[in-house]
Amino acid sequence: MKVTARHHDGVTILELKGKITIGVGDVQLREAVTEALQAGAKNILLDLGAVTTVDSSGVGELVSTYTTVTNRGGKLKILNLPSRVADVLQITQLITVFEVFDNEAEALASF
Amino acid sequence: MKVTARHHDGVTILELKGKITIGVGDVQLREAVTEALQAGAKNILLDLGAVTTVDSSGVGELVSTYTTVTNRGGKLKILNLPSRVADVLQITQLITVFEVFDNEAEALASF
Amino acid sequence: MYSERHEFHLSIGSRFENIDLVQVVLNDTLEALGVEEGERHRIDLAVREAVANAVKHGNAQDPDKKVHVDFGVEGGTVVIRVRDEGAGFDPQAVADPLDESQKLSPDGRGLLYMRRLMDEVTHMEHPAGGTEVMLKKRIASA
Amino acid sequence: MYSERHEFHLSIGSRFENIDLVQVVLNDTLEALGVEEGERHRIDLAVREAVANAVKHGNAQDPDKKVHVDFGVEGGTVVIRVRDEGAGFDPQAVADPLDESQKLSPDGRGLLYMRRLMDEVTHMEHPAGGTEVMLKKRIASA
Ligand SMILES: Nc1ncnc2c1ncn2[C@@H]1O[C@H](COP(=O)(O)OP(=O)(O)O)[C@@H](O)[C@H]1O
Ligand SMILES: Nc1ncnc2c1ncn2[C@@H]1O[C@H](COP(=O)(O)OP(=O)(O)O)[C@@H](O)[C@H]1O
Repeated sequence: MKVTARHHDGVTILELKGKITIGVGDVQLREAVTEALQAGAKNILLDLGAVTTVDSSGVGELVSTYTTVTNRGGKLKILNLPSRVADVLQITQLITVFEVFDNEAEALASF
Repeated sequence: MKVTARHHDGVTILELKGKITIGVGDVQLREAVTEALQAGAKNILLDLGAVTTVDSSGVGELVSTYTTVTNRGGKLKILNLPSRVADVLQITQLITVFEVFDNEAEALASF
Repeated sequence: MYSERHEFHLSIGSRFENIDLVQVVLNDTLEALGVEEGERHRIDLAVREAVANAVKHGNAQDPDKKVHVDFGVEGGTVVIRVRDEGAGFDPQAVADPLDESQKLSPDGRGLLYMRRLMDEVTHMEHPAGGTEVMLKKRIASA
Repeated sequence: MYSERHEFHLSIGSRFENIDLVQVVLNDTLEALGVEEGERHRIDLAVREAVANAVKHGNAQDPDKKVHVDFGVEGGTVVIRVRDEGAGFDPQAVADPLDESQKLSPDGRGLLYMRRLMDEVTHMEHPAGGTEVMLKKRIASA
């Protein structure tokens, strides 16, 4: 997995690429989010457009990220949800937890 | 493995792509050569430029092809020899058996 | 099309990185069987969950313990067995991740994924010890 | 870099098509170990020859007989064992493919390739029967 961070209007955009899976991708996601929060980020937009596989550990990490950001008074939203990842969130009924956008400008404006 | 046949000035050019390996690629090479010979071909130019792997069965098939074509009074030559395939022919000292070209026009003119 | 001859056994050390190894062989085999990409992805995910559980819960990441993966096709059905060398567990005792109290839990979704992605999932205690999960999925003729 | 933990065991049915399965796992594992492409290709070729012989000569393509491939790293050296369930043979009795009389032979080059592509190649009779070829190659640190 590869994570690239960008900042726009007080929102930290994390672009994820590859597999969010146990032992590797999930750890990288956690590290990227921790780093962003330590750098003062409050609102985070996760761009999942280039994510190919998410397993249950990846889903767990997405949920943890959501909880952490929310508990700190920020918001976590998702930009670009590949259908395979949507299927996985659907199965565990998490699709409704996340606010999902497929247009970056709209996503940013929503925070 | 994929084989494409072309004809030019009485020479049949067989372009091979992929792996000439046991049970699959070697069989396809044999079939393509048999077909060309049955269609009346005498001289054959094997374009190996897009070949990625040749194992000992592939080498054996190249040698058989050489013998068959030569015994029928024709010539078998090679166009474009990737270094990995050259290494393999080198190990069994077959590199000197085959006439190798890296320019199609020159190869065709040599028959 | 679906010959009975597509099968392999793979044993790997208990490391998460090795899950990709299983994936690579599995994908190659399913592709040779003519299974389309979306279906391959679902089977891949289910097997990932089974192997991850074997590595994490079964073998507790003990590098000397192995995870054994068996792949076979029986009359149009893909059968994958994943066995670990752990202490076993009771799948019935596992909390339901769809329960409202579990909704935002950071874990506990693996068994559910396996069950939803495959046609049949059975956990058993292996005679040699450890847990064996059997995953079955009917594959459509290509 | 070269941890002792990169290892796998793969058993496949005696079909030539399965050689690509071995290749796919092997390549993935060597890549994870940082072995560069040219070197991976040489190891791949040697292992192909060993598995092809196991399928063809050892198991005579009997679909009920398996070829067993073990991969391990021991102190910077890749060690691959390929075992079949055949009757065994005497490698000393095999004709030298570099002999002028063999030059245009359609076969008989596999053992030579293994020996030239790897650092060490040993054939032995396995206690369980069949032939086991052990292929060794030192790999450079990435
Ligand atoms: N192979 C196994 N060996 C022992 N325990 C297991 C095994 N697989 C699953 N479990 C138990 O079942 C629980 C639920 O597994 P799962 O649904 O995959 O979620 P998670 O792995 O995220 O906890 C695990 O927390 C573990 O206690
Ligand atoms: N695993 C094996 N079991 C039985 N015989 C073998 C095995 N490997 C090699 N041989 C014997 O050694 C000979 C030489 O093998 P090799 O050099 O690979 O060439 P080829 O396979 O083209 O004949 C084979 O023809 C066969 O008789």
